[in-house]
Amino acid sequence: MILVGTESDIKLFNEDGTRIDGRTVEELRPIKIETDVLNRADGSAMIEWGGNKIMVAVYGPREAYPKHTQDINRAIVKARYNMAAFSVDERKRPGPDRRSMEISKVISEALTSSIMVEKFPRAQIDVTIEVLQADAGTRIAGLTAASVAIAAAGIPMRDFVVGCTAGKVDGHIVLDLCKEEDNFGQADLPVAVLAKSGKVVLMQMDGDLSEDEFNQATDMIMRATKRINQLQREALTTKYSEAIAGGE
Amino acid sequence: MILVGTESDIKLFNEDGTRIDGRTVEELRPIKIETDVLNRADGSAMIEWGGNKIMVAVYGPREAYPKHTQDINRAIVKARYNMAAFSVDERKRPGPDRRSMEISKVISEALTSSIMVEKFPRAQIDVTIEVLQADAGTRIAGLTAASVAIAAAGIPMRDFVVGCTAGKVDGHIVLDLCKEEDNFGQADLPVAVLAKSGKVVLMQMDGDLSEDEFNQATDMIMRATKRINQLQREALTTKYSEAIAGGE
Amino acid sequence: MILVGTESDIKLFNEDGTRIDGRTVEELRPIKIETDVLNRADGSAMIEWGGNKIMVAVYGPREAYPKHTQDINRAIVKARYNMAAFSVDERKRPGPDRRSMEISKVISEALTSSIMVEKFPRAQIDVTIEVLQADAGTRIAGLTAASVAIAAAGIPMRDFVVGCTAGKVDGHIVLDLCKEEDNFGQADLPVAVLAKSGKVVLMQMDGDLSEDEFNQATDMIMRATKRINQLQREALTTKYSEAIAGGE
Amino acid sequence: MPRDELGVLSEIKRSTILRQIKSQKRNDGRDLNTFRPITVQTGFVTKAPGSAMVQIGKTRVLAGVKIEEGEPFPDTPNQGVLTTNVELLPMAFPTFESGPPNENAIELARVVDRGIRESKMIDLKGLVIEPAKKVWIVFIDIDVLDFDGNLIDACSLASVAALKTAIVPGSTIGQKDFQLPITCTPVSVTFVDIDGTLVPDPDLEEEQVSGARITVTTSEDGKLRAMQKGSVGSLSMDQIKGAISMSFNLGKELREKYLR
Amino acid sequence: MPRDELGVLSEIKRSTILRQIKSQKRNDGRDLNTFRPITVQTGFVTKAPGSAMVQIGKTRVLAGVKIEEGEPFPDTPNQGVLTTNVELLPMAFPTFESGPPNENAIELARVVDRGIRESKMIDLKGLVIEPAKKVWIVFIDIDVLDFDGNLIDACSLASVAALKTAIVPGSTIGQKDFQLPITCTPVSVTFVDIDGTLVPDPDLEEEQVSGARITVTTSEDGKLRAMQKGSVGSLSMDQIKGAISMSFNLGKELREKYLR
Amino acid sequence: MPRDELGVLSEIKRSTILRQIKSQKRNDGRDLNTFRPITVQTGFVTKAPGSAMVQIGKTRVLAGVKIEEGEPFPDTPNQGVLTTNVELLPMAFPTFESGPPNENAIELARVVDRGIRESKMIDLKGLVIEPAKKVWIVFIDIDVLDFDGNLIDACSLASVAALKTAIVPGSTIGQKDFQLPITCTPVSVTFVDIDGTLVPDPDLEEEQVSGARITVTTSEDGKLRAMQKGSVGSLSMDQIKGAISMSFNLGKELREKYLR
Repeated sequence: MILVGTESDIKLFNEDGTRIDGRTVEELRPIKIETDVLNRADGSAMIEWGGNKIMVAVYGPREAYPKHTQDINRAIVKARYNMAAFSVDERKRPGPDRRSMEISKVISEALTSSIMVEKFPRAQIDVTIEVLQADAGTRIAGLTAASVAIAAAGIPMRDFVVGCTAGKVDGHIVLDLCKEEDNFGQADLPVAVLAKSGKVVLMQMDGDLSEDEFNQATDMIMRATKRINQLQREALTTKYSEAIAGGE
Repeated sequence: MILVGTESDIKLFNEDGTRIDGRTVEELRPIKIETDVLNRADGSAMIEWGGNKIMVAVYGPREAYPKHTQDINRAIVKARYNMAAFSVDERKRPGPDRRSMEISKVISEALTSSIMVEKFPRAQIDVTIEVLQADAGTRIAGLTAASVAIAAAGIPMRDFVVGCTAGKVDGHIVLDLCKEEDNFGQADLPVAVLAKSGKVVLMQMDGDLSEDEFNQATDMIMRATKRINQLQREALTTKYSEAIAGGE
Repeated sequence: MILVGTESDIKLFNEDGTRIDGRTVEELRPIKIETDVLNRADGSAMIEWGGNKIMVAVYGPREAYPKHTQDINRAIVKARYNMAAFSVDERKRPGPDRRSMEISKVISEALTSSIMVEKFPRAQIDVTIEVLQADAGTRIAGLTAASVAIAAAGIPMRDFVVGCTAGKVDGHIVLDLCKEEDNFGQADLPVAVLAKSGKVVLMQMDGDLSEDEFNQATDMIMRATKRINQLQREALTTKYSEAIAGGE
Repeated sequence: MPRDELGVLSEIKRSTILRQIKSQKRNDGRDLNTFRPITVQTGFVTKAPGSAMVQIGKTRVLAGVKIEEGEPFPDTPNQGVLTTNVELLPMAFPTFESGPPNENAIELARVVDRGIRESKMIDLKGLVIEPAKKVWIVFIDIDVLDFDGNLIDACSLASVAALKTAIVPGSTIGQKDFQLPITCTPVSVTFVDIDGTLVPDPDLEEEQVSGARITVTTSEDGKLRAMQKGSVGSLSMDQIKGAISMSFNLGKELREKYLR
Repeated sequence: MPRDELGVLSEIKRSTILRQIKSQKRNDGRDLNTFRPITVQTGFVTKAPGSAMVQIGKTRVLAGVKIEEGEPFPDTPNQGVLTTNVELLPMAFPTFESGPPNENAIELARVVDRGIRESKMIDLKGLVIEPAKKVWIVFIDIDVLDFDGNLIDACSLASVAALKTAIVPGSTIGQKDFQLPITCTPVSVTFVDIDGTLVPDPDLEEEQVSGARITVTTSEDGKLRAMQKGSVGSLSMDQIKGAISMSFNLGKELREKYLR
Repeated sequence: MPRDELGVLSEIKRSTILRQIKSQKRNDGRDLNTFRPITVQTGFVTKAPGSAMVQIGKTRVLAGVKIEEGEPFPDTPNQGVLTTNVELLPMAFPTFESGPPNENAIELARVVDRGIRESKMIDLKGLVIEPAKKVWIVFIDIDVLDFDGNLIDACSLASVAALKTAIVPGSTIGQKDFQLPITCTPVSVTFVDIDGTLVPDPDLEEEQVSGARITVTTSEDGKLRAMQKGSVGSLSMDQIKGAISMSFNLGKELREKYLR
């Protein structure tokens, strides 16, 4: 769906307190995680989150190449976030752009923080995140699935990385922005944490938030990540997990 | 000459059974092959075939570079087919495009099939094919000349690679398409074979052919390659060969 | 200032024998050289010459990289001349273009001629010339500053490289072209010499000059380079030198 | 570490494959002239005008079709435009690297493209909005997700399946949406030569022991539409004629099962 | 010789830095929550519509603003365009190489850009010449000349200072020159985590011993405008909240001292 | 294996060349101030509006001229456009590689271009179709086929010969074909310094033992039109003045023999 109009035309919040897609402020979109979806990769996962469909493959640890990129003390984690040409409304030219390069960098850093990289000196771990269909929140959904794929590859991790987005829409703080809220909202706050400690490994914000609003948003995110981490764990034990009703 | 008009306007076949350029269905355009046309190259050849003018240079066998491209069992053959900016009606931007990359690949594979590559482990043989003037059938003309240049470089070969094109024009199967037949015909079938065995090392087809038409076209090609191989051999012994009347 | 009009409209030479910016034919624009302007670089200099502002940094000698670029007999000098995006009237796209690649090459060659490169086999000396504001004569100003930065880095030199431009404007030979003279003049002759011997290490010319005019122009340049070399030397001893009135 | 090769097969594996072929069996136990199991799931990317996820054995690709307004080529002012691109994602194989398409990806895309273009599967003349000015551009983009041989047929099948379900978004320019005009259903069948025997739909291990490759694309009217001989090695004309006639049979089978 | 790393600190230097932090002192002797000495020189590039040379300690950057006519983006026909680019010049550090921006330069440029864009510092609606056809494009280009840590804040400060002095060259299209329409003054403050302590404005040696990084961009109306957590390592939510409140204080100080 | 160097001469060859120069002879036996044998074949590419194959000794290049409609540069609305490009084909020398032009190819193309552009050889004002909108663009493309030194003069001679025969295809836009408007005939002469002696038209071995290089382009009206000092090494002003006066003589000779 494409909304036509200017910011002011668009009502993102209904009078009954529900959102444009009918959810409550702290309701997640449906999430489904499946592991071992690919044959070649050492580990893989597919996540569906709202309309997002994202596939992740992990190769490694294997010798880092080219040699001068090797770190003698630890493995390097190279995530590559990419949007398929057909994943977005207007066809995307293949190949990396500035946005995807930045996202690849922050995802690599977030994953590195969760992996026992010191066990694999001179190695590299490749994580390919392919967005097959995009529907707001792809970086967080991709990162959340990547952590599952890494676990599925048997790579030792300190903890899961799990994320969620919150934002501001028509003055309200809401969880897990949908496409229209992402395009026409007032703030966007994607966050990823280590599941057990709740420590933040990825955070980006743009828009306009007071300190109060920031606290409200991060509280929502922290609660949501607990539920999503549950799905991550189930997907690994049962190869498949699904939460259709995202509310608590 | 540029033909203006739509497909249906253009008559490619005359009522007397001759073609737009006056040839009969199985008549080749004039072909001229000359060897040792360059000073630096280890082997070289120039072919003129109809309005095509193509120069080929061969360097090697020499150590493959970069090192990780080396094959410990055989030489790799790297052909590079390129059209000069001025070789076609509308100026071509310098540098490889998708078409030339595909042609370089199938030519490399065809030549590899003819060279005793197992005699030169870790080596590479570079074949540069520069189209100076293009007039339909450049890939086959370039490949035919390349095989001569490789022989001229003294590189041991199992056999010559020799090729010819056939196609369908106004419903008739004809040999060696000219530019207008290539642009407005119904099918195009470039083929290259090993001269002695007649085994196919390059074949591409596009358009629309029945099995019968395919057989008719390949029969013509097989007959033509015998004549063209004769020119290849003469060019090597006398440094120069020419067939002005291509018919049998 | 942008001059609008055609060549013939623009008067570059006044009736009193002065130039469009008031200078006499053999008068330099103000020049200011400062050394050690940067913290990281092994040597650095900033030159202001008319409206030009150019910063130069030198790193090295250090091991040449990648290895296959090493010369076992001498250091290689890699100068990189670059214009900042904001340095010219119309925003310049970042990255090298054909002009800057040519200038980088002739500057590298000129500097190599002045440095005792034979003392540093397998090494490389990197010289970055960044034009922060451009106002005609940037290659010569950058090269003149680069020679100072190399001295400031303590790299042994045979001699300073020092340069100046002359040109033809409304039929008159003049020294040190300003922007309008450069754009609308009839000839442009940038020259750089070794300070002591006066031997030429960079010379480019375009436009239209008789032999007599060439001799007149090079005589002016040779006289000017003596004065400019004086500024180079002062900048090194006092970290700062300035010549506001460029005439003798 | 060399990154651009697809690995080398053990001598034992190699001789097993050759021995099986001699006794008319394939590497994975199937009969000589059959494809591996195939699944085709159209509409996988619900937001794209057309899409299809295809698995052939363990090879998996996803084709997506986008259809956008644009300018025609100057020499075909009365036709829409078709472009085909394949991405060999690093996800699909340990040595695939990100970056611009290499010669393998380009050959693959061009062979797939030729089968569709030369069969005139899409009636490009039905994609003109304003002659010489505005036409519909059909973008076929294919993600290779999992690689176990025979990418040409997998990509070709996915593209044709995606196109057959594709909708032209006329409503975005104030007209009506309409089905992409389709005139026929080309199917490509790819063979490799293993020790003198041509077999269709090779898996990766078979590709590693094989010589020449040949692809034959046919349409339901009994016409050859495109061919491509690939890889080092040669084929006799008899082998090629055998491949052609087998392509008509297998093409018919695939068309009826997966491209209704 | 690896070229892409920023060097490694000696163990002694490393432990000195950690020891000092424990006793509430920084590497260079300053207090925990202070910036290094700052200078801002606007108008350095007299020929550009706006420019600022900024030094923070030994880090030096030059931002130049160019404003040119161009076309708006199709989805924002009634807005001017803003683009931000950073060049990590080989001049600035021994291992910086020339070439297209790497991921560090891109992240840097995008974080700087977001601070300016999301604060709506520039009233882009005031930059329309002819709706949907012609608008002013504001190019911010930043040369990194000398690198000693905390490039984000240096580039951000230089950009904001350059924009505040920038003139739109209306006279080139037969209108009047006018001041770039500015609505607020965003300031970014970047912290790194050294052994559990978050400190602002790290120098390079501090960056080399540190874990996670966080940048908070605020405006004078007490709003958060942009944030970016970077580098390997994690931060507790309490650390982040601390950083936010410190950012408001330091942002106010910088705004008043250097961005009047 | 280093690929970017042109090889190293043996010490014996080197000292032979130096000894011969001292006795006023060149490497290949010719006199000091003469060119190697030259052949110029115009019209080699019959389909191009202009072309010339040039051999100087064992160096061989082919220049082709294409002339197409296009837009003028905004700052020269009343002039056609000239562009010059040189391809150092891998065919021409063992260490030449394919790829975008390196700094040698770029310097070469720019020096050739300057000689043509600065002599105003082509009356660009005669190439306007519709002022500020449509002009003729003259593309000079040069293929270097065989390399044995002195590419500048070979490429320059081939370009000028090709231009002098070139036809503007006015008939493609409903006008008449016409001869490219030529006002003069620039000739470049390139010298290298071998042990203090400047000699013209060096072959590759001479280039390998030489120091500085200088190119002087002159026109028949006795004017210098372009110069380029190249390579490491220095030249005295007297040497340069000697090169200039020799360039006028040799330029006249080449012009009369090969560019009638």
